[in-house]
This record gives sequence, C-alpha cells and structure tokens, in this order.
Amino acid sequence: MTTDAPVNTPAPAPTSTVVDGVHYHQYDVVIVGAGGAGMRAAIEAGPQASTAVISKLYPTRSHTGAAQGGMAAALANVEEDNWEWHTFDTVKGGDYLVDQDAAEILAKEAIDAVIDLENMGLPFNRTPEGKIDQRRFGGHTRDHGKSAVRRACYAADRTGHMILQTLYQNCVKRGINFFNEYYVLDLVMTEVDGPDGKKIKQPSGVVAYDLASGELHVFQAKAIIFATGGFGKIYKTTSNAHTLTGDGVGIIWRKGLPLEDMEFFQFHPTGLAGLGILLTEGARGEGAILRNASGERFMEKYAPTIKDLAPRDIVARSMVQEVAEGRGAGPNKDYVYLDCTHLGAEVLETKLPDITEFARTYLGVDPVTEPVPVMPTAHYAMGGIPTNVNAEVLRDNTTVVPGLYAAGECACVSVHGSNRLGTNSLLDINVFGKRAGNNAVEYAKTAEFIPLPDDPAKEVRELVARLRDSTGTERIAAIRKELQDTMDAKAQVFRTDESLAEVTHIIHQLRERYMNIAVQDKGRRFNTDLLEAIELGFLLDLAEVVVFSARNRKESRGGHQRDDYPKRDDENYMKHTMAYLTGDPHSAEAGDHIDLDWKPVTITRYQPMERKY
Amino acid sequence: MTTTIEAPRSPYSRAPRGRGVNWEKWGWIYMRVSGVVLIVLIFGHLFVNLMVGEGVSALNFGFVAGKLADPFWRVWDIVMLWLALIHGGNGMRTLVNDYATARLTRGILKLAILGAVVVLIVLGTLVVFTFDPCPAGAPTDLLPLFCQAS
Amino acid sequence: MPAAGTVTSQQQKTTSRRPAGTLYRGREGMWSWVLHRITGVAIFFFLLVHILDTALVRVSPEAYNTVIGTYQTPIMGLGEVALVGAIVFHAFNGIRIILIDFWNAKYSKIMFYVVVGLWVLTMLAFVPRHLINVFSH
Amino acid sequence: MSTATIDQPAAPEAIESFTVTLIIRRFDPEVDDEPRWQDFDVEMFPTDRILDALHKIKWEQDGSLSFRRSCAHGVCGSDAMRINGRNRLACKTLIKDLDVTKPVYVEAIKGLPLEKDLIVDMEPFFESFKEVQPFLMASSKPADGKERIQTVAQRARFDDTTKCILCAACTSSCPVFWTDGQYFGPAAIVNAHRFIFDSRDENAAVRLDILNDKEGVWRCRTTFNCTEACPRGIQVTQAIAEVKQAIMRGKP
Ligand SMILES: Cc1cc2nc3c(=O)[nH]c(=O)nc-3n(C[C@H](O)[C@H](O)[C@H](O)COP(=O)(O)OP(=O)(O)OC[C@H]3O[C@@H](n4cnc5c(N)ncnc54)[C@H](O)[C@@H]3O)c2cc1C
Ligand code: HEM
Ligand code: SF4
Ligand code: F3S
Ligand code: FES
Repeated sequence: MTTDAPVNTPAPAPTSTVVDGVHYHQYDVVIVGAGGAGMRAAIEAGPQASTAVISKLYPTRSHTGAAQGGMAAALANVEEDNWEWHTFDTVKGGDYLVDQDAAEILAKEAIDAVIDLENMGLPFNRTPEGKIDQRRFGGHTRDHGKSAVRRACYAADRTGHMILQTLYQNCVKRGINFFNEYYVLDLVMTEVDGPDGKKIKQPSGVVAYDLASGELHVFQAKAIIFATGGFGKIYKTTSNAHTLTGDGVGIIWRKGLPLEDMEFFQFHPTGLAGLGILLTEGARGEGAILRNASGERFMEKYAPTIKDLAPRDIVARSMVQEVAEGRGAGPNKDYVYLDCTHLGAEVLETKLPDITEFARTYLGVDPVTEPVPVMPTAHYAMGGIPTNVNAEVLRDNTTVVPGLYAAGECACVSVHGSNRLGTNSLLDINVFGKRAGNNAVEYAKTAEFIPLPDDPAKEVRELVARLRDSTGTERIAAIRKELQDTMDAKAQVFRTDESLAEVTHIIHQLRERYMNIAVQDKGRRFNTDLLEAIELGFLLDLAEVVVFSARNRKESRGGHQRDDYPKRDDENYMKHTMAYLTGDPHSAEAGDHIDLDWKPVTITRYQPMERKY
Repeated sequence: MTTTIEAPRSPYSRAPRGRGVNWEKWGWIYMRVSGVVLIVLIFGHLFVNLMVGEGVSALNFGFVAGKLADPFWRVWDIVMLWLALIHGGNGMRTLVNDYATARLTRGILKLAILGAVVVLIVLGTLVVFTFDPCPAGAPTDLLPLFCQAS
Repeated sequence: MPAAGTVTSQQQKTTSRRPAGTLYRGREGMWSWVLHRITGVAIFFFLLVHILDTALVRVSPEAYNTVIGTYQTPIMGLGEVALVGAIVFHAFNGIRIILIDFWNAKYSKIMFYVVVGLWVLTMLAFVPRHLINVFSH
Repeated sequence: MSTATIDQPAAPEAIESFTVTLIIRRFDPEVDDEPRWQDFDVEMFPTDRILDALHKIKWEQDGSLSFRRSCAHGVCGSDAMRINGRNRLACKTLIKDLDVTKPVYVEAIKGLPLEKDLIVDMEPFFESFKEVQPFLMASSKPADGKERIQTVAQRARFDDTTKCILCAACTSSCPVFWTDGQYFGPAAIVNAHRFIFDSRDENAAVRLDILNDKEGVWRCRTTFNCTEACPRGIQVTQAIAEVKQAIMRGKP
C-alpha cells in the first residue's frame, strides 16, 4: 500500500524575496495555466524539478472541466480500430492542413494517454467486460471513412470534468506548488548572446499579478510552459468561459513571437440557441438528429454517408445555411433543432445527464420530450502559439525559443489543422501537456537560469498603474460587447473580404476607444475590474490577428469559410499562416503592424483529397 | 442561532488527532443506541406517571415510593437515569464543542457538564438503591398503602 | 497557494468578522435539527431539576410532596405540556435521524412530516387528558 | 449568403423585461470596517440568471462589484453565493425562479473569511479537501499496461460523488461548519467518498481513519443543508452516512 503513497515531500524551499514591493521567486519550471494541459505537464515536471503552476483561476475552475463528450484513442475496446485510422481521420477532419507527423504522435500516444488517466483514477464509463467504454463522435471512422467507429473514451458527458479533477487530484498527491488567482501578464525576455554572436532575446521568467493583494510577482525560471487555453471570448456566442480571454496567446503575440493559423476558429454546431452553452457532439454520437423547422433531417443532404456525425465545420455551415435559406425554426426562424426525443429518458439520464439538465435549466426545454433549439457557437481555437512536436515554441518556421514551451488550446502543434475533430483536444492537452512537462524538465536539468533584466516587472507595473489610474469615460463592457457582436456578425462561420475589412476597421476604432477606458475599481484587492480591462486588451489584439489572417487566406478550408472564395485552394494555401506583430498596434492599417508569413504543412502519409463524408 | 460566526477558521488550525478511545465515534453510536432504548423508557415513564389514572395530580410521595418499591421500576428508573444523563451530557458536550470557541470556556463548560452528570447519576443511583418507601416517623397518610399493611 | 505561510497571511487580510448576513434559509432538515437541539437542551436542564426533586424522596415525604405539589399547579401543568411536547418531538425526530443514518437519507423530508404528524397525534392524545387532570383539581 | 444572427434569446415572442432590485452585501476591505448592503436596480429578462444581473451591475453601474465566475453554466464552481438566504450558483439561478416582486438578496457564502464583496477566502476549504487524500492510491498497475478492470456496477457505486465541482456551496451551508470552521465539511467527505468506494483504490482505510476524527464525519448532524445546496444534485448527506457506516464496519 505504501508504494503508492502520496509524494507530499515539500518542494525544495523556493527562494522568494521582496524588492521594491515586487516578489521574486525562482523555480526550475514555471507552468502558466492549470487547465488540463498545464496540470498534465505539472505531473511530469513536479516530481523531478522545483515547479510552480501559476493560474488565474483555481485549477478546478479551468475550462477543461466544461468538456463533455470524450477523448479519442484507438483502444479498440468495443470495435476494431487502430491509431492509423485515427491519424487519417484527424488529417482529413483538419482538411489536410494538419502536420501529419504530429497527428501520428497524437494518435499513437493517445492510447497511453487514456490509460495513464485511468491509472491515475479517472472514472471512465465501462463496457460490460469492465474495460473503458467508447462511443461514436463526429468524423471518427473505421478504415478511412467507411463508417462511423466508437473511439471516444468518455465518462458520461463529464469527460472534461473528470480529466480536470483527476489531474488536480494527482497534483495534490504530488504536492505541486500552485499559485492560484495569479494572472500572468508578461513574459520576461532577457537579451543574451545568440549562437551566432548576435544578440537574441531569451525568456527568463514571467510576471504575475496577484489578484488577492494586487501585488506583482516575478517568477524566474529555466523553462516556462504556456498552457493558458483558448480565447473564445472574442466572440459573443461561445461555449467558452468568461475567463478564456487568450492572455497567454496575447502575451506571446506582444513579444513579437509568431501566431499560427489564427484564422481557424471552430464553431461547434450545437450550442444552446442564444446562449452558446454547449451540447456535446456525443449527443449525436448517441444518435440525436438535427432537424430544420419542417422536421427534415437536413444533414442527409450535406453529408450523405455520416450525416449528423460529419465534422463540425461542415455541420455548423449546413445549419447556418438552413437558417439563411429560411428553414430555421422559432419565432425568428433563427435556429434549428437537436432532436434527442427518440433516445429515451434512460440514455439521456445516464449517458448525457448534464446536457439534459442544461437544456432544462437554461431553455426550459426537456430533451426527453422536445427537440432542443441549437445554433453554432464559437468553440475552439485551432490556431495559437506555434510549437513543434516537442511542445517547444517556435520563433519562426523552424527555430525554437529555448526554454519556452506551449501546450493545449493556446498552442498550435498543428494536430487540428483547419478544423479539430471532436475529442481530439482533450487528447491534445494530455499528449502534448505530458510532452511539454517532460521536455521542459529535461531542459531545466541542464540549463542555467538566465539573469532577469533590470526591473523585469516594469511594464506590467506601468500597465496596471495606468489602467488603475485611468480617468477615461469608455466602459470596458461596451467596448468588449461591440467587439464580440462584430465578430459574431462578420467573422463567424461565413466570411467575406468585405465583412472582414469592416471588422478590422471596427477593431481599430475600438482600440482607440480602449485608450480612453474607465476602470472604476481603484482598489488593490480582488480588482476584477482592472483585470477585465487588461483581458480586453488581449481580446482586441487577438481578434485583429484572427481577422487579419482570415482576410489573407483567400480560400475556404475547414473552419474558415470564405463566401468570396468558396473552394479549397491547395495550390496557393496548402500552408500554415504565421502572423507576427511588427509595429505599433495603434496604426490604422492592420497590415502596418502585422506581418504575415507562411509555413509549409508536413505531409507524411496522406495526400490531400477532396473532403466528402 | 444559525447566524453566529461569520469568519471562523482564523487562523486555520485543526487540532492534531489524538490517539486512544475515539469518543466521537462511540459517542455517536451511543446517542443512537441509548435513544432507541430511551424512547421505550421515557414513554413508559411518562405514560405511567402522567396518563394512567389521574395523571400528574396523582403524583405524590406515596405514588413514587410505591413504584420504587417494585424492583421492576427500580431497574427501569436506574437504566433511564443513566442512559438519559449520559445521552444528555454527551449531547451538551456536542453543543459546547460547536459554540464555545475559546479553549478555556470549552474546558470549563465541559467540566461543568461532566460534574453535573456525575453528581446526578451518583445521587440518583443512591436514592433508588437506598430508598426506604416507609421511612420511620413519617405521617402514614403520605406513605404508600403497603407500609400500613406490614 | 504554495506554502502554509501564505495561508495565514491571507487570513490576516480579513478584517470583517461581523455577522449581519441574512438568516440562512435552510429547509426541513435544518429546522428539524434546530428544534432537536433546542428540545435536547431543554430536556437536559429539566432532567437535572427533575432528578434533584425526585431525590427529595430520600429527604422526607413532606419535602417531596411540597415540591411535587408545585408540578400540579395549572401554570406548571402548561409547562409540562411544553416539556412533553419537547420530549415527544425529540424522541420521534431522534428516530428519524437514526433511520437516516442507518437506513436511507432519501426520505428525510417525508420522515420529517411523519414526525410532525406523529407529534400532533401524540399531543392530541396527551394534552386533553393531562389538562383535565391538571384543571380538575 | 449572409451570416445568421443568433442574437435573440430562444424563447418565444416578445418576452418582457422587468426591473429587479438586487440588494448586495458589499465589503471593500480597503474602505469598509463592516459589510454594508447596497441596492441596485437592473432590467432583466425572466430567462436571465443572477450572474447576468451581477454582470450587468458590474459592467453598467459599478465596476468595483467583485465576484468570481468563469464557465457561466454551472460546471466550474466559481460562483457559489447566498441568494435570498440560500447557497446557489449565480449562473444556475434563473430570475424567473425567484420572486422578483421583492428584492433579491445576494451575499457571500458563510463560514469562510470574507475577502471582498462576494469573494471569500477559499484556502481553508481546499485545505480540508486535500487532507482527505483525494486521489487514487493503488499499488499495482495492470501488468499488460492497460486499464484496470472495473465493472459497470463497481463504477456506479461512486458515480454520484464524482460529480463534485468543489464549489463549496455545501460546506458553507452547513450549520456545523459555521460554528467554528474546523469541521472537515461535506465537500471533503464527498471527495473522500469518491475514493473510499472506488473498487480500484486500496487506501480506503486511511481515509476512513482521517474522517473518524473529532472534526470528521461524526460532526455531521444530518441537517441536509448541503444536499439542498449542492448544484450538482449530489446526495451529500447520503454519502456522509455511507462513510459513517464504512467507518463502523471498518471497511467500505
Ligand atoms: C464546452 C466545451 C466542451 C468541450 N468538449 C470537448 C470534448 O468533448 N472533447 C475534447 O477533446 N475537447 C473538448 N473541448 C475542448 C477542450 O476542452 C479544450 O480545448 C481544452 O480543455 C483546453 O485545455 P487547456 O488546458 O489548454 O486550457 P484550459 O482548461 O482552458 O485552462 C487554461 C488555464 O490557463 C489559466 N490561465 C489563462 N490565462 C492565464 C493568465 N494570464 N495567467 C495565469 N493563468 C492563466 C487558466 O486559469 C486555466 O487554468 C471542449 C471545450 C468546451 C469549451
Ligand atoms: C426519548 C428518546 C430520545 C431519543 C430517541 C433521542 C435521540 C437522540 C439522537 C439520535 C441524538 C443525536 C442527534 C445527532 O447526532 O444529530 C440526540 C441528541 C441529543 N439528545 Fe436525545 N434522544 C432522546 C432523549 C433525550 C433526553 C431525555 C435528553 C436529555 C437529557 C436528550 C438530550 C439530547 C441532547 C442535548 C442532544 C444533542 C443535540 C445536538 O447535538 O444537536 N435526548 N438525541
Ligand atoms: S458536493 Fe456539491 S455543493 Fe459540495 S462542493 Fe461538491 S458540487 Fe459543490
Ligand atoms: S449540512 Fe452539515 S450537518 Fe451534515 S448533512 Fe450536511 S454536513
Ligand atoms: S460560473 Fe462556473 S459554476 Fe457558475
């Protein structure tokens, strides 16, 4: 029994000093974000080196906990399956913009990732033989598209909740250091001599704002892992949490490091209409059907083979098209129905209990007896901080930034290409979270601390002071709302050059208004008003990159659908977007401060084909 | 009583777990076991004293002495005395643990409860065992009928 | 928060300790507990007194009868109703608690109403008879 | 093709908005000595949640109003608070389910140190959670590098308590916890239950021992406030009863 005793040995006493009101800490590995990816990394790194996890939320509040449907792995517990088919589905689902070497790793290591979680205690649903049960999910097929396959390992419709809890439990077991409700607001870069004698900037730590006290903390680290999650809050209708404001991605961006494939944002077909709260694809995996106002199963038209289980981009587009062509339901004809009534109360209550409750609570609709109004909701950022398969952050198309890692939704490995398959993200955070943790700790074992620059907290201190002392007149919420409304209206499932140009223009205006912002809370303790202002800054930056990248991809692929370029264009665009911040973000033309570059797609097995389901 | 303390746990400290007899567990079990038995005893007691015959108005030395002369009622009363006092005492201890936060107050109150319970158990037991239903020199009209008979 | 030290420093930041929130609006479970507690304490104190007065049988029949005589006044008669009410509630609710502990927590609310019902029945049987006894003398 | 607008809430025609008064218990540690009540009027729709009302206040009236929130649909556990005298998640409390002819009282959860407005110090709560060793302990790994086998029935045994989101609604509704805050509290017991009854775990005895403590399960007085408050519908009191039974039996 003792062999598995908790490893509660206190971590080596971290040095912590206070200079000029700023706290300084030193850790071998610092992980920013305590969602699935961050904690999976911590479990690897924690026992091997002094590790700190910094999170703006208590770990169990992270949005990984909201994930519902499942986590893919070709365990073949219920039917024949193998990782190669999984790789193919991932590549095809991503409309061939997937880096196939990464997708292979994802699919191969998926099996261990699931077993790891089970061994750590995750209570998966079980088959009658007592093995991990699996269910169907969008885009998962047997033998390269022949028919749907049961590949998603799940725990009712609370898979993400169980993953997040299990990982947190194991962090507790290992005595990981958490700094909860600390907002990382800056990555500290120190100028050092590069290998070729030129000066280059190397990450040496991060600066965090302690929400409870309003004090600043500098964490010096040998290796830093970003695992800050997505940024769905650039949209109004989203399944993402209020706190998913893309701070981590925004910090990287402001450092002049590139962001990859930002134009690809996934819209999940089944968000509760008007609210955006997610109803898992697992519902359709269990047999639920999408219907338009007249009760027609419209997915038969758009994806004859796998119908409602087509990948998300296709289903979401089909839904919007149904509505646009006047076949929407409801008083404003602005949604379609997800029909679960034929599944029976038993299946709903046991396999989909949470979403059944969501529909009841928030729409007053009982899925057992009535179809549920749904519409696409902004769900997942395929793009983000570019990394290689070792989770090392890239400075350009090939060079890594030593000591800097990213994993999870904030990163772009790219295993999801232009459209992520359902259940592949929970997989991503586990596979690449683990890799990030391992690689970071290996790196930290040999690396030296890079000295911090003078006054590393200067920028953050000034930012915080400027906002707290602001005497402007603009309300934060008003600016954010206008951004979100605009993004929903003009940069959502369908886009055109014209609509995107408008958004760019509006973002520029909003940025000017942002200069004149009013932070009403002048206090130091729990100043969430101030934080919302800072988060809004990141949202504006990221929305602009999304739109700018989208404007420059003049084709339709995966989650990016251009009405003015409705076809996929492999000849010109079979490549990743790499966007760099190069100038003053306040310049009127986005092109004046954003540089777009391209990165080739790694192709190993599968040549691009037309994507039909 | 439900809005007492707003911010307890300051500073956060839980007393280290002591070894030895687990009072909490046995106390808890005792409350339930004694409770079940007490139901019978107390309801029986109340029924006989308050409901049968003329109820409370019939209560007097004669009545009590009559009962206590019967070994059946003696056992009944002794058991009830012990069970009820310990049950009540343990219940009061729970309350003190809940509401008295200062160590000293807690100690004093618990000692007081313990003292009261012990004294009363001893007193009660003595009374039942040493009780003479026909004390010499007492006016006979106050005594149970059987005193005259003998 | 990492070290234990941080915990205490967080604690010190708290300056408000005053109550003045609203009363918590618990349901049957909470109110039955409040009553159980109040009745338990009431019975305990009564028991203390009751043992003392009964002990007077050792002193002398006169002493006992004088004290017990006060139990027979109308005012005390009403007090006895309250006492019996308390005991009956405490007893039935005690059984309810035991059933929750050893049988099933699902029916706690129903059982609460059963307790109330039984209490009413018992009191209906007891009170008139008792009051007749008290007031008929 | 135009982009669809999904601005309208899903409910049928012209739902009317109305004014709701929220009376919020404010406390700014840097200014106030004591908490104070403050009124706000907000225009709300029946289908809005209390969280929306709080946001509306924060975003349109008083930016300094502080509260925690994240997911906004009852799965992250950030926003447990006392609404009209009962613990609930603000994001799961719909306006239409409250009597809005009267003001709605909103205050922080009870029993944990108040930090600011609706924010309390959660550390003591998480400390209790950690104390029960809430993680799987199993010495043997399956030899074939596969999952441990667990039957559907064994899995179902502890299903209820796996749902916990650590929101503290239960613990801070418990009258015993309010008294001195030393009681482990229902949430910690729920999370111990989760492992005690997991067929894969081998350390039930340790957890049972931890909870067989002065501040452990025996302090529970079955007041059911926890069960009523739990936003995940966990049968908390039942779980506590099961742990008590297990301690008495000496095994799960
Ligand atoms: C409703 C919903 C359902 C989903 N269902 C599925 C599914 O069924 N299957 C699937 O595979 N995927 C699903 N996904 C996607 C998947 O859940 C997420 O992509 C994934 O959980 C992201 O994990 P993460 O660790 O990268 O980020 P998160 O879990 O979002 O964690 C981010 C962490 O970063 C911290 N953080 C952020 N900014 C800062 C900062 N500035 N300073 C400090 N800390 C910071 C936060 O506190 C948080 O701890 C779903 C997503 C949603 C929204
Ligand atoms: C008539 C039969 C009785 C039964 C069935 C009974 C049952 C119980 C039970 C089960 C408890 C435990 C409650 C809990 O743990 O939550 C309890 C508590 C208590 N009982 Fe009794 N009891 C009875 C008689 C008495 C008597 C005669 C007294 C007084 C001497 C008494 C005083 C108390 C007290 C003070 C408590 C503690 C209350 C609390 O902690 O909230 N009980 N009773
Ligand atoms: S048991 Fe319920 S109320 Fe308690 S912390 Fe867990 S989810 Fe919240
Ligand atoms: S509220 Fe408290 S007393 Fe027990 S039943 Fe719940 S823990
Ligand atoms: S905001 Fe997540 S539970 Fe309410």
